[in-house]
Amino acid sequence: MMNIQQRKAEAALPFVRVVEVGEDTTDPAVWGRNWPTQYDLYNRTSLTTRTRFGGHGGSESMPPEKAEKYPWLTTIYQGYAFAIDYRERRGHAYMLEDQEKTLRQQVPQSGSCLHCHASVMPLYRDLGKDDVMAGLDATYKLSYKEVNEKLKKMGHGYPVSCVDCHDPNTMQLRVTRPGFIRGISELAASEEPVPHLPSVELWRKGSRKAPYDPNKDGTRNEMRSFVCGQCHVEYYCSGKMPLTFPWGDGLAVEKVEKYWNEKTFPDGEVFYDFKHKLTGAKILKAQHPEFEVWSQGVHSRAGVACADCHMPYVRSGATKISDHWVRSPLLNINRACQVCHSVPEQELQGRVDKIQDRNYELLQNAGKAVADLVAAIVKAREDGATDEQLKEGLELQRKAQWYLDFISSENSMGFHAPQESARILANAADIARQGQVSVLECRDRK
Amino acid sequence: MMNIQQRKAEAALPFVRVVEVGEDTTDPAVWGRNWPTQYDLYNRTSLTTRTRFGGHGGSESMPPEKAEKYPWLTTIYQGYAFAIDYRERRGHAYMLEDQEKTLRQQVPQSGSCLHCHASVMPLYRDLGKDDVMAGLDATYKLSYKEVNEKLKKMGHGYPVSCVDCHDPNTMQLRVTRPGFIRGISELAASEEPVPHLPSVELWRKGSRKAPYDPNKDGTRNEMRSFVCGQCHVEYYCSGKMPLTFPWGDGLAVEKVEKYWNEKTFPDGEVFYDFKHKLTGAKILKAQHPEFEVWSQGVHSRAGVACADCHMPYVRSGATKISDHWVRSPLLNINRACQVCHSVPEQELQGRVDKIQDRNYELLQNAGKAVADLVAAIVKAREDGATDEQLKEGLELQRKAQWYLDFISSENSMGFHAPQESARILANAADIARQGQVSVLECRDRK
Amino acid sequence: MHKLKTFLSNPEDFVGKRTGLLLALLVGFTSGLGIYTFYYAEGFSYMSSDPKVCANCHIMNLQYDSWQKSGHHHSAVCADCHLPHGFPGKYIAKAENGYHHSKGFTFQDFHEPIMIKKKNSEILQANCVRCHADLVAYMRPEAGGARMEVDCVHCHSSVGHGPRAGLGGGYKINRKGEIIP
Ligand code: HEC
Ligand code: HEC
Ligand code: HEC
Ligand code: HEC
Ligand code: HEC
Ligand code: HEC
Ligand code: HEC
Ligand code: HEC
Ligand code: HEC
Ligand code: HEC
Ligand code: HEC
Ligand code: HEC
Ligand code: HEC
Ligand code: HEC
Ligand SMILES: [Ca+2]
Ligand SMILES: [Ca+2]
Repeated sequence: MMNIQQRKAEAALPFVRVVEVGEDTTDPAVWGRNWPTQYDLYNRTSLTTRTRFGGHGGSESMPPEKAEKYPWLTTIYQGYAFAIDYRERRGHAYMLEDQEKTLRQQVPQSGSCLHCHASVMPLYRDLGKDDVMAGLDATYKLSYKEVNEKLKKMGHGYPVSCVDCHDPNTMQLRVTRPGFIRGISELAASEEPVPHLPSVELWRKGSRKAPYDPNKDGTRNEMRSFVCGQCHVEYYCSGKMPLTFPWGDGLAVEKVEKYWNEKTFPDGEVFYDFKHKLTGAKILKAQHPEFEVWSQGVHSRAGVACADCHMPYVRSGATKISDHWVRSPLLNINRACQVCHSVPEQELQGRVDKIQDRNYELLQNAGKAVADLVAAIVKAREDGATDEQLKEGLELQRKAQWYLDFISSENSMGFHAPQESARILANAADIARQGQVSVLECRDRK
Repeated sequence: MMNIQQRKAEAALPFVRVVEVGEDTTDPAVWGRNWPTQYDLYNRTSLTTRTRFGGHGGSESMPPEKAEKYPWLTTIYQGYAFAIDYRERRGHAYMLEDQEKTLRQQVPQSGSCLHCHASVMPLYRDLGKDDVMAGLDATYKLSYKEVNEKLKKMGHGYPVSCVDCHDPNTMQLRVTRPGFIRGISELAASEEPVPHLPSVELWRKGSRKAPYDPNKDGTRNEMRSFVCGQCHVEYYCSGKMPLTFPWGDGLAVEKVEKYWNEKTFPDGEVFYDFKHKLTGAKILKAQHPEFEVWSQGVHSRAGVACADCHMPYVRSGATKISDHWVRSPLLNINRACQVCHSVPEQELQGRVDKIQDRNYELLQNAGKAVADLVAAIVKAREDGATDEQLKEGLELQRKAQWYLDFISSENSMGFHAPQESARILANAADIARQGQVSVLECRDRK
Repeated sequence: MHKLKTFLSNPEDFVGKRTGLLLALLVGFTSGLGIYTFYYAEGFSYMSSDPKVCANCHIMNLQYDSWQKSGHHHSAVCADCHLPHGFPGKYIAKAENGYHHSKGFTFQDFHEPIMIKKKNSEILQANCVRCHADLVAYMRPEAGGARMEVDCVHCHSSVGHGPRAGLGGGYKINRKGEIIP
């Protein structure tokens, strides 16, 4: 069998380190001198791309408002900054700029927002005196503007950068974000089955003395999804408590809902994101749960990682490297899908189209149902219904809207877990319509 | 230890024809003399099997009433024979017996019922003077009892038999059932895309002079599903018109609905299966659309046939033969699934469990929604609502119940097409709840 | 006989691992049963690299047929992918596998479809890397050492034997619908 020495010799490194990079090297251009191809590809996230539901217009313009295609979004977000401005996403190159420019900033945003929009680790070390957890926790009460300025003054005003996913000494993948590290260790500590994360199942069988640590316990394959799970997840990020990834009961939509329902703010009030301006319901807001939804699909169970599809290998001279042009895999079906699925490109596109068409239909149906519920509550209030009479209707709005938003804010139009996304949207519509019935029956209630 | 020698010998000689079999040889025991292994396996369909949602109790007892698990079935079938007796299915060995014994026979059933429950081709040739289409069409006005007696007198009182799927001369697969032959040629003549049926797409590119003929045009792989599609399909089978497979507009639930909605009885009345006893709605009844639902899933698109999962190859000595013990593939995961999915059995079972759990949840939700709609209509009628006021509610009942029944009567608990089944159930519940709202709003309607 | 069967199927339960292997060799190749199997299944040629040797067992036909149609038909034979490169690993693995195969073939008690076991999939991985070292150099830990954890077959599962789906794999069927073994 091959021994380690032999292997070391074989692994002739295909690159030369011409500059040293370290934990504070957030500028990707510096890393680019050692790894020019990855850097070139990384830079392409600024280019224009287009698919039916994904891609973006590059630097030409801000992406379109989501409400153009989904008018009910304006209704359901009434009373929240997302009703002001909520756009389709763009490539990684724009993450900092888009966050600065969003009109949601008209309502003061929290300093924790930067967790996922900039190369923020040096700042956390600074704020937390080398304890990154403390560093993150120092930001939620600060204003976005203040933290953003400090970051830039320190020279780290970059979108997600090499150092956020790579150990500068070994180039191995690693996660850096405190939110993820806390979230995943809470998930591990729960009893929720996670067949797609074998290292968590393994950790559970051990002594459990040290909390689950993705950087120590995660497999290489899991890391290829964990690095994305640092940001592409549901979260709470505002001024009332520190940034939270709600995974303590599991990743399924009902488990996350349970987590929020059992959470209280430091002042003891039951958790909610905002009070609906038209109905008064206390609403939960879901954000881009790609990691959570992917976790429910058959790809994750088969060990297929985010990077497999969104950063597939490409030939570069005599070697192959990961495509750092993170983007829709549909722009790249041959590399992103065909290594595993040896069927024609057109057929794969056809399968995705079917999945996305069905999801789009259900999404619009569920959106209409929730909007109808809001309208019904508004009308009942006009007709003099009391809070007591509307109690059930308001609870059903919170629930239905949560399910709707979970898939509406997820970014694969159902692809990451087709049946689960359909199930969630089915429940959203069913519950919203039950709400309508409950509101109509108000009149018969005491 | 003669194992290896024995196996080398076996490999050379797959079978010997010791008796002649012909078109009128319906007794499987005769075929069994030539192909004893297939026959032995075929006979096992009488054995007891059990999975979470499939299998059956063998000869011990009639299978349980479906309404035990799905109480809303009794509500939605009010006014139809299915409300009297509707059980879980059993193995092929019981098909004729179960049809004879069902209490639905209290309401006189049509002679066409035998199309899918017995080895009926010699009878059709007899009734139609060698034209099998005419033979089938002669049966719908006759009573079940009459046709059943004639069949038995002719000596063909067997459940589905070898001759129904095999050409007795070549043993090649072939379809015999007029219902299927008509249905599939109407489907071919339509413009509905059928990416899972390449031979149909090919036929469409030809002259189209002769109708699509599965026995001539079908690929060998398609035949491995077509033989099942002779029976595991949605149909009309009663006394008002000949047995019909409703595929002229496509196989998707909406396309079949369109077909029925545009169909009229010979007397000009718009098609329906029964009038709901409690509400008066004119209802469509869906039956076991396994072929149609499979057609919407990714397995069919990948060319995976019914026989791949339900009749996987088993090794018999040195040769491989098809397992004629047609049954749930979950009893047989290694042969039914692992040839394609090289993951542990437990993991495959886990994936199926997830799919079926989700489907079961949505099924029960949709069932409750339709039952609630029925209750709402009944109550509104009690409160004096007019037909005019209830018009929309009744239309929505017909529609919602159709979607519900399509999946409720499908036999894989969502597995054959997980996302599509979820979509259909989502629409069932949404539409039923909209019906409820419409009925409640009656009072405001003129 | 029962005891012997238990022992054969799990010799490590009776003795230490290393002795287990030696014993396995002994039992597999020198007992009357073993010799018979070994001889009849043309066991001596098992020690060569000719793919026909593997296909000598009809059990291996599927893999043999599918390999002949695969992209590697001209670049690699069974042994290149499935046996360790170099002495003495090659022969230890052959003996150990030989034992499993003979036993499986004789008792017909192996899992069907045949699924590769952990040890053999590690050998396989090492062989992919051996031939494609330059191409995959970037994928390997800079520090060297540990086994690559992303298996090549995670993406390239079809390289040796083509895609899995189909009519039960590479079996041929004649116009009469009969399966040709
Ligand atoms: C099996 C392949 C696959 C895997 C694994 C996968 N995705 Fe995707 N993803 C897709 C496809 C296909 C789309 C739809 C793209 C489109 O509509 O253009 C998509 C869409 C997205 C989008 C929106 C893209 C756009 O252009 O707007 C994001 C963001 C995303 N995925 C993130 C993730 C993350 C994070 C993970 C892991 C937790 C992941 N994906 C895992 C295939 C995959
Ligand atoms: C846990 C990670 C995370 C946090 C915390 C986070 N974001 Fe994002 N943000 C993302 C991801 C991932 C996307 C891209 C996916 C999408 O748009 O749905 C995104 C997209 C955006 C966009 C572009 C699309 C849009 O919504 O118009 C804006 C603007 C934005 N975020 C602003 C903010 C603000 C303001 C905050 C703080 C309240 C914040 N983000 C907090 C991860 C995060
Ligand atoms: C969002 C996360 C992320 C960022 C940011 C990122 N990478 Fe990577 N990188 C990955 C992933 C995932 C892999 C594949 C790792 C694996 O499994 O081998 C990878 C692999 C690499 C490799 C190993 C060879 C290869 O291409 O597979 C190099 C070198 C590399 N990245 C350099 C860079 C450089 C330089 C930057 C900044 C310009 C960068 N990375 C930014 C996620 C990232
Ligand atoms: C530090 C946070 C962060 C990390 C880590 C991260 N993303 Fe993103 N991602 C974002 C944000 C924020 C956006 C939206 C940017 C915008 O709209 O301006 C985004 C956008 C995207 C898009 C949409 C691109 C497009 O063309 O429309 C895809 C796809 C995507 N990310 C996938 C991934 C994958 C895969 C990984 C891991 C390999 C990953 N992301 C890691 C924050 C992150
Ligand atoms: C996560 C998926 C993935 C894994 C794991 C993977 N590959 Fe690949 N491989 C690819 C993709 C995608 C391509 C196509 C690249 C292209 O065409 O630009 C490829 C191409 C190749 C090629 C052909 C290059 C050519 O076109 O000539 C070889 C050889 C190869 N890989 C070997 C390996 C070996 C050996 C391993 C294990 C060490 C491995 N791969 C692991 C995805 C993968
Ligand atoms: C690393 C391997 C891999 C990659 C890359 C991959 N898949 Fe898959 N895909 C699988 C596996 C494994 C399954 C599960 C079924 C199975 O075991 O064959 C699957 C299932 C599917 C399914 C059916 C399940 C479902 O969720 O609907 C579709 C459709 C699909 N893949 C499309 C794609 C597309 C499109 C891409 C590229 C964007 C892609 N896959 C990339 C391995 C992969
Ligand atoms: C990819 C595998 C696969 C294919 C292809 C497939 N099925 Fe199934 N089928 C299943 C599974 C899994 C179940 C669920 C069995 C259970 O719950 O025990 C099932 C259930 C059934 C059942 C109910 C079985 C029982 O035990 O009650 C019937 C009837 C059926 N399928 C018929 C068909 C027909 C007809 C076709 C082709 C049109 C088909 N199937 C194609 C896998 C498949
Ligand atoms: C001539 C009609 C006919 C044909 C052809 C037919 N079936 Fe059936 N099948 C039935 C009937 C009727 C039943 C229910 C019998 C009962 O409940 O007594 C049934 C039951 C089944 C069941 C349930 C068995 C159980 O264990 O519960 C499965 C699975 C099944 N069929 C699959 C298939 C497959 C796969 C094919 C094609 C290879 C096929 N059938 C061909 C009529 C047919
Ligand atoms: C187009 C084919 C077809 C026709 C026509 C047909 N059946 Fe069936 N029947 C099946 C299949 C397939 C099953 C098994 C699947 C199931 O039970 O859902 C079945 C199951 C049954 C069963 C057992 C389960 C139950 O429903 O209690 C009975 C009884 C039955 N049929 C009676 C009848 C009667 C009476 C008629 C005539 C009105 C009829 N069948 C017409 C195909 C058919
Ligand atoms: C419901 C349909 C159906 C019935 C009834 C049926 N078969 Fe088959 N049979 C098949 C299918 C499907 C195959 C696979 C053919 C292929 O792959 O081309 C098959 C294959 C065969 C073969 C070829 C070798 C093999 O096993 O794959 C023989 C011989 C055979 N059947 C004999 C019989 C005998 C004898 C009977 C009656 C006891 C019978 N069959 C009843 C569907 C059926
Ligand atoms: C003849 C090959 C074949 C057989 C047999 C087969 N599958 Fe599949 N399966 C596939 C293919 C092909 C896909 C589509 C994804 C892909 O291209 O890899 C798939 C997809 C899946 C998926 C994801 C798609 C979905 O619809 O959810 C599951 C789960 C699955 N198979 C389970 C099973 C189970 C369980 C069985 C046995 C009852 C089975 N398969 C039998 C080839 C097969
Ligand atoms: C004596 C008959 C016979 C011969 C000769 C034979 N095999 Fe096998 N092989 C088997 C049997 C039986 C199995 C299944 C054993 C099991 O799963 O335990 C098997 C399993 C395998 C496996 C997967 C199982 C594992 O343990 O990982 C591989 C790989 C394999 N054989 C390769 C080969 C190669 C390469 C050759 C030629 C050098 C070969 N075989 C020669 C009978 C044979
Ligand atoms: C180019 C490399 C390569 C060659 C050459 C090759 N194989 Fe394989 N073999 C593979 C791969 C890859 C697998 C699948 C491993 C997995 O799924 O983890 C495999 C799996 C197997 C298995 C186990 C079955 C399974 O699906 O897990 C057997 C048995 C086998 N091969 C025998 C052979 C025989 C016999 C030959 C020569 C005729 C051969 N192989 C040639 C790469 C190869
Ligand atoms: C004995 C040396 C050898 C071994 C072992 C080997 N390969 Fe190759 N491989 C080659 C050669 C030579 C080529 C180029 C063949 C050609 O261009 O036709 C090749 C081509 C490839 C290709 C591109 C063509 C294709 O078939 O898709 C891939 C991918 C690949 N190998 C992956 C693998 C993987 C994965 C393994 C291990 C399971 C492996 N190889 C084992 C020598 C080998
Ligand atoms: Ca949230
Ligand atoms: Ca019907």
